[in-house]
Amino acid sequence: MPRVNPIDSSFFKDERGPGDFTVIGKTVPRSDALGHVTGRTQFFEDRTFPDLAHLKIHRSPHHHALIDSVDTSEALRVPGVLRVLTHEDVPANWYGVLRLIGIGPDDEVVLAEDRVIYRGEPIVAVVADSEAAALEGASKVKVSYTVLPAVLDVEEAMSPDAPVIKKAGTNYFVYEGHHARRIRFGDVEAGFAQADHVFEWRYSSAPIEHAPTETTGCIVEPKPDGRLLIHSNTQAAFFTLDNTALIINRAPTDLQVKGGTVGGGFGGKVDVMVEPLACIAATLTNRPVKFVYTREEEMQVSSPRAAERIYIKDGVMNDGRIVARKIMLYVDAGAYARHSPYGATKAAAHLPGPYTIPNVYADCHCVYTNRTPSSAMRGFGVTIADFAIESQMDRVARALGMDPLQFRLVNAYRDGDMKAHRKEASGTALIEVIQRAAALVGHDLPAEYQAMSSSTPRGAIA
Amino acid sequence: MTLLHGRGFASVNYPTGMNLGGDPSQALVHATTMGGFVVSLSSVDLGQGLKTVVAQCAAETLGIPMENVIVDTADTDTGPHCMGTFASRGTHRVGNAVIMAAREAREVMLQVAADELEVDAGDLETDGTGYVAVKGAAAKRIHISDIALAAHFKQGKTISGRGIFLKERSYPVPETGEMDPDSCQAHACTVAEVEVDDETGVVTVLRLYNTYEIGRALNPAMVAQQVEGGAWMGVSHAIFESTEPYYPASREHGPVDFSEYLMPGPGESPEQTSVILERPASNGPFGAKGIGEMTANAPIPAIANAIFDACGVRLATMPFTPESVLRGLDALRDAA
Amino acid sequence: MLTEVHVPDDVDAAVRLVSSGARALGGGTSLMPWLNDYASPPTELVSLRRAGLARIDVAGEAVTIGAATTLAQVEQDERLEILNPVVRSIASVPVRNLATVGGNLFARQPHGDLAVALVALDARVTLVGADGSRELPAGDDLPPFIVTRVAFALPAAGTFRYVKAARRRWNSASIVTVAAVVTESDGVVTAARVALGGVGPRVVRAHAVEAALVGGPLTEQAIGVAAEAGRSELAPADDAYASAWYRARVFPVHLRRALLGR
Amino acid sequence: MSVKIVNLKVNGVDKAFMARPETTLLLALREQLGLMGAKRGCAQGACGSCTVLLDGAPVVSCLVPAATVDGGDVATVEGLADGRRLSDVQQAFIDGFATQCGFCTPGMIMSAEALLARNPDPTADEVNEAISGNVCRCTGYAPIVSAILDAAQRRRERAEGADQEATL
Repeated sequence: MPRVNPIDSSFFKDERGPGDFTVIGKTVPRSDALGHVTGRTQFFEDRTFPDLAHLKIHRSPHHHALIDSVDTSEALRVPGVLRVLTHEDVPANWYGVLRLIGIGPDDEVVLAEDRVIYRGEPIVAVVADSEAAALEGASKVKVSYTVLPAVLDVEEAMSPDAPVIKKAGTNYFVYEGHHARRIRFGDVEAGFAQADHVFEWRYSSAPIEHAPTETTGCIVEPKPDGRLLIHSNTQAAFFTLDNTALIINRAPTDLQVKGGTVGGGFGGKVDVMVEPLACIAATLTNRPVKFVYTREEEMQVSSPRAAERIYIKDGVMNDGRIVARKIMLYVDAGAYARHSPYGATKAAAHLPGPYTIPNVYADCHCVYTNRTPSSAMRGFGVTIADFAIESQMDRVARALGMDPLQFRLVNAYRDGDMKAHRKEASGTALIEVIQRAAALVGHDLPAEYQAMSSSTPRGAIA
Repeated sequence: MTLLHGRGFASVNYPTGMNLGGDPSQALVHATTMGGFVVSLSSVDLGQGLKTVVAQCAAETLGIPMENVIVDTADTDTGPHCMGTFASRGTHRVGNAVIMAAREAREVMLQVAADELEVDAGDLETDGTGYVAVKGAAAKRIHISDIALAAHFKQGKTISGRGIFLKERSYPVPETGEMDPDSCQAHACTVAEVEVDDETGVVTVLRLYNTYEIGRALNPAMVAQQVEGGAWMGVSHAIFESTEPYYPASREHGPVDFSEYLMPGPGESPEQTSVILERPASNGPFGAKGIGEMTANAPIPAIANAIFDACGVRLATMPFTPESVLRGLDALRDAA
Repeated sequence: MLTEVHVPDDVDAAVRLVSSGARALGGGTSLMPWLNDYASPPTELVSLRRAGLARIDVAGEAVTIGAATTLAQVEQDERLEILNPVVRSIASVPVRNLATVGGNLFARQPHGDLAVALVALDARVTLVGADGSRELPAGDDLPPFIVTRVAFALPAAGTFRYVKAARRRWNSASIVTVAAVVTESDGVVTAARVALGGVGPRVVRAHAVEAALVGGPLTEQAIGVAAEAGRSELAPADDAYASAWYRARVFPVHLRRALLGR
Repeated sequence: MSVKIVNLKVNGVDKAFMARPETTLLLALREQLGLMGAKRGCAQGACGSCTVLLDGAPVVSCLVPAATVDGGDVATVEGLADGRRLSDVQQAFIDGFATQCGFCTPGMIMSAEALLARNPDPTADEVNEAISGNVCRCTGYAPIVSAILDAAQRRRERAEGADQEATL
């Protein structure tokens, strides 16, 4: 029997309506479950081709280095190796996935040119008859380097003394002339001045891997009409198609992406990492080509959830009202932007959390370091911010001697409140989920807290 | 050895969709000869159940049984554009697009039925079992397979519909950050109960209690999957996971496989108790909001706060390893 | 790159192949992950699967386990009850059905928990090379010969202790593994053999701990003193599971939990 | 480099194929025999997505050189259903919503089948141990454990039913 959580229909009764649906709201069986349990669900790799070629990558062992020379002659002599690809084989080697929505600059290379800026950065692709030959070939590529100092700390990277690792000239993404995505709402310094207490703490996290059970990959199949059919586990079919077309300089109509069945994504299959090289290899060899990450590549080279460092400074009144919150947030984007500039903006829009605070100041920095580029992951921009905000809420409540749920309820946002990014709140329900969770664990709330409601304006009598 | 117990709280909200580029998804619906309805998409199912939930949206809107809905997705030659599956947007965007397409197809279906029954289309209703009937006169009815056959071979009509949902682009104001990135917000409050081994610093998450407000539970069992599976990931993030165990001081010892990359196994799954609230979103499909991502979020600070409650150690760096807990306990003992 | 997989039917053939440069393959759980995903020099494998080395003999107290016996076979053999918690603390069911007793002797720390137990049990390892067979104590550096069997005497009831502290309840490498055979008489420890895993590049035979324990009662205080004495024998390292600091810090805790059961 | 002919009984049917030295049992099943149920999630023996039964015991097939199991008996997820009738474990996974992305499912089900063949009435903790080598990133495991316990009960009820039929 399925595990189903009860729906408490006593909340928002009027808004929920009669709910007289036929199939909506019903536990309908999953349409994909039969295929899953019988092993018949077809994932991208679940197809064979008699002449399938395999692609493997030679990667940088250094965090930051100049490439002095690349010698692929020995790799080409490995039996079964068909081609090696260098940056010269990539028609538009510089790219950025967000250029599809007009966000630049194109800061990343498909294959390294004169330098590498993270350990694991791809330099040469080797295409071979067998996976073993491709691995062997990739190991035979000889690259000589001049190693450069690496920057591995976000705040050090922001300092004027740090070596600049990016072509654009700054170790941070520039938001319309600013060094960070800003939130400016009210007057945060006036808020601190007015506050009975000021608290400031620091929070941080390390990078986290999506760890899908199926690694990132694709098989590109040349079709009789000259088009390329991309069997992919991308999370975004057209996003992959359009970005791939731009990188390989082919008409988008030359490409077809098929997928839709993915062995776990969690945001890790939104970057366009395997399709362009597999397309180039398939074109040059006129054979189907598979490029799938090994588990180590998935763990250490595919983009993780960004590490973040967050400083939160709160001005709080004795009655528990937070009157000012200042947040300095650093997203460790690693070596390339990918989706991180977007994630930092998402963080900015989320601040100061689900609370109504009249004075908010935030700088959300997207910082480059010499580590694996981070990118999208389940809730990025928000997950780590929530860790920081909700830890802060607990600490402030304890410092004030207040009940942690009552402290949240005092500050909870409600319909009609203006958020820090100047969007009026609507459809809010923070108060209700707190009330219901309190009831779930027998945590008593005083009557006036139980009477609060998200749809009742702040200060009004419930 | 003492096992210390603590309880921690966290309450969060989470945006449905994140639009900085214009955020569309499209759907096409058409009837086959015998009354199957094909929903054509290019959307991707990552395992969260998108294929199932869009079939529900189509069946509900068309007023036909689930069995008559065929979802054909993720082929860029046959499915119209979808931005992708991320940002908790799938159910909301694709669901809305499917509803719009299904409404248009439904209108044609009812008109064809009306012509066959020689009544006014406005007087017709669907019964969800496959019939279109005259309101108040259920005996006067026609099956959708007969409607589809009539459309194909007699009336020369395509029973079809086009749908798109677009959240228009929002440009943040650089100076202030003013923007309108999301479509709605879902909410959650998690209570975590933990046990801390005061000699080893090992944290065991015993129980999680969750309340989620999600707009509308389109498929309650799949809601439970998201809540429960996401909470497990939150526990995993909180006490286990990192690709760089010595971040940021050292880039060494990065785990390379599932042996080294630690996550809770089946023996470490906390008990979970959850309750769902529904405050339908005005712009959501049947009021639904997206919760695919947020379910990992609240457990993390709830666990941090529970650890403090249990043993007085404030962990401000993720993950909360046995070492970080034990160093905190040692510091408290040294200070005592 | 793999160039050949031999599956000889007897040990002699396997020995000849290994002598000519092939690598012995037990369950493959250490070697195959490497060969699958990484470039390697031309490699011939000699699988021991059919070489007749997968049997368990128990005669009175004398236990002999063929090197190709899987950990799952050990787990399911009721005569080897004392090793049941040891093998069940290693990896997972579908790995234990492949991994062998002989292979575990070569596992790199912080893996190889059975080897830790075998050192505590004073097991003897029999190896065969081109110039004949030889016997070495478990825990010694093993030459690249074929291990054919391990042998030990079952300890007296209640004298064998085992604790593996790991990051997860099942299927995790070791933080600290303690295996010991402790004999007491009239409330005094008369003999102790203590082996440790997870705290060095190889299994540690904790002589200093043993020396500190013998001659006194097995109390919390005595174990604390023994743990302190044992610190110098540890050489833990940082890895993905835990830091060297953490391993050394919790070693006394797990030593006590192993020896006292609490 | 040598290529060997390997014979296996797969889901009760005799099969033969050519194995290169690097051909693992997993790759043989997938690429030579077209059985795509077992998945390659890591090729390191650490995810369990490739779990199949070899001579009745669950193994990570990615670590088994195919040439070493010549003459062996292999059971994969494709062989569980009897025509359209699913095994109790398969049916319990569907009914219990124990799948999300589905990538771990075949390996998880084979571990469960092996457990129930050995232990028809496992405790939840025995189930935990039995599937501790099968990584699931979606579900949080609890629905999977529930489904396996449910399947065990279905199997026991079926066995009792068969006993009753036999005595009638």
